[in-house]
Amino acid sequence: MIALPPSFDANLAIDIVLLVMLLVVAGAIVRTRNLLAAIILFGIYSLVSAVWLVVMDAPDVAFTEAVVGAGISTIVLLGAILLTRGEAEKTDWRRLAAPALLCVAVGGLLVYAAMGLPALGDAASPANAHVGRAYLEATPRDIGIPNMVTAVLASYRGFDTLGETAVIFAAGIGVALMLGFGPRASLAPPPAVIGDHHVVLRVSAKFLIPLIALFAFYVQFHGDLGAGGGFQAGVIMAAAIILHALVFGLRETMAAVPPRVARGAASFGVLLYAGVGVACMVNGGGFLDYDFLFPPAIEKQIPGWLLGDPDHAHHWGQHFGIMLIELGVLLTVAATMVTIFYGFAGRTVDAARQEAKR
Amino acid sequence: MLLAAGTAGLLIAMAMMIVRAIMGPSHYDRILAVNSFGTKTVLLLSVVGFVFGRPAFLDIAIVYALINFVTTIALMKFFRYRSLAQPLCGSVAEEARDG
Amino acid sequence: MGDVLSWAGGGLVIVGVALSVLGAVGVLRFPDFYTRIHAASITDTGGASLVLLGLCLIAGLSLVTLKLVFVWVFVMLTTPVAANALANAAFSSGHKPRIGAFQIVRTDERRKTPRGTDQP
Amino acid sequence: MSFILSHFNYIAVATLMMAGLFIVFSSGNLIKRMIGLAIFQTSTGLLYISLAKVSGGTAAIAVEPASAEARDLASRLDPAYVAQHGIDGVVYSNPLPHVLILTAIVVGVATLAVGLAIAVRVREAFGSVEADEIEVLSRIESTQPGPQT
Repeated sequence: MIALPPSFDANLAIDIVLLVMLLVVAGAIVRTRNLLAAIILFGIYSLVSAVWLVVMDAPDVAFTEAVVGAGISTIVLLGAILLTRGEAEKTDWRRLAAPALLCVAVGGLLVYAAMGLPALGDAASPANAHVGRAYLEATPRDIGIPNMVTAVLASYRGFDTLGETAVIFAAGIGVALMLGFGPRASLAPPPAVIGDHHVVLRVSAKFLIPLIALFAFYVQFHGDLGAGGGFQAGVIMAAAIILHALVFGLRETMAAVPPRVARGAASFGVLLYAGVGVACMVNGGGFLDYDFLFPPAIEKQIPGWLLGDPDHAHHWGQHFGIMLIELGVLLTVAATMVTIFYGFAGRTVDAARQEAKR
Repeated sequence: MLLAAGTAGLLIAMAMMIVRAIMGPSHYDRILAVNSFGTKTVLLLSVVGFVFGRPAFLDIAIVYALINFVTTIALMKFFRYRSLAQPLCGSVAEEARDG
Repeated sequence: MGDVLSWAGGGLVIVGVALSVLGAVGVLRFPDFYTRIHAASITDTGGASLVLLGLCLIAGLSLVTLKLVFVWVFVMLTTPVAANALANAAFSSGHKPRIGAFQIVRTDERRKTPRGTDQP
Repeated sequence: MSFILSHFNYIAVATLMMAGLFIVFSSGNLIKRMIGLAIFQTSTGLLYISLAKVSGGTAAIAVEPASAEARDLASRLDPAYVAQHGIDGVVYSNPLPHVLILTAIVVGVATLAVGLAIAVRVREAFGSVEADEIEVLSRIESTQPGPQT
């Protein structure tokens, strides 16, 4: 009979099972030389880690990991494979010895160091008892929204998030500069339709794409109250557009969402975010200090019942500021992901045509 | 108690899907495994929400169902047509030309 | 009353999960892709319906029930369509069934295509 | 045994991290290396989220105090524990690491895309994404006084 720790419960049991699954999948990724198999396994890896995140009480992160890991990164990796090739070279085992030894050594050091960390779920550990608790206690008082992750993300650490948004924007620009802003030549019309192959898929995609887009808006505006927010909603919106491109072709999608519009939306999102910060400064607060988003004269005019609670009327600026910057994040993330997809998928068309010319 | 047993069963089914995804043998088997794994994940998330007393997180299950579909279609299209850009209806014409 | 409902819901969840596990066994044991996709997609939709119905009974009438209904609608919309598209793509790309009328595929011909590639 | 179970997360994270590092070191294929980097990055996230977990806690989305849900959550725990670590009768996990990792994941996929775009351009320039072949090809190119490209 093994001795279980006092905190052992269903939570820890599921945690361990999922981590073992992650280890098995990671081992399989290390072993396989077939890159396509590696990509599929990486998708499973993301799904497992997203479930693990839910078990670890991080639904917001799980949301992001589910959409980004299993959705967008799989598609981006596929786009890259399409432009390179599907098999990795076999490496001589003698050349694997040194990296393996190094990894075992570093891993041993990490495990040794980790033994000094507090046990899993320790409520009294410094991080949880002081910093985390301070945020948990202050959020209802300062910000007044139930989702504390959104509160910390958008308000307390709003400056940090602005930086992250700018990084995403810069990455999108980088990909677009390297792979082109969508296809550089005009896309040839699709081949004539002889038989319709995927009728079921096309009909249900027509039905699903608006639903996915609608769900993205739900995630966006529900982000204050439950799991969700601008990052997640942006990626879901991008997934809807990518599904359209997958089923109806890049040409149709580029007619609906031109690359120019995507670029404009990405820039406008960052500008909106920074603009909210500047507006707060103009009204006498610090950068991104949403309590100063409205001049006091306007603030007084807003009736308390708008928020359902007259005492919390001073949170109006916080609510509105968070909503605006989340909108900026949504625009930037969605447009950047779409730009990246256009870059990879449009390159395919381009490369195929170049090869045909030769 | 019943829900805990259900969670365990779903975890077992997911483990079997991982085995199929690793074994292959063809890429279509792998895509099938990912798709089925995703559906089981949706169920697991729904059940786990009730086990841990916060069923409000079903939004994540919804998003899984949707993203799983997008990924499956992307993988299918990649393996079948070697392209992410062309429309699906054009494929037959191409086959007729090639063959 | 509520107790009876939650027990009935738990029972439905168990039956649904049992279906899913059976489907997973099928995916693991069946001989080729088409039989596997058959096992996976049928048990996925059936199992999901039972599990979600059971959870609805446990949740009672609330916003959670509505979300469960949405999960069910999306699963019912996506899983069969994905399975259909997948089988369609596999068949049209020349992936032959191992059993049934297509037994005529010669073994040496099959061996020629390398493991893990399905391109004609 | 008890110690291993309560620190299992950290051991698993270290192993995953090393799996990612091993892929980056051992594989010459640029795409495989990017997958390795992605695994490495995810494992960092797992460590942060592990540290943020509080036993018996729930997600950091406020439950209405004294609602049925809050009472149900509190009834699963020892009252003394809830009194010490809870806020309004509910124990929450730490939201701060969640914020850091949430943004890191989205930034991660954006940088993954940049890395893959570089790999694609490398392939177009050298016709290969294997580090060894690229090295050979670039050496040949630099020794031959070929026409200006």
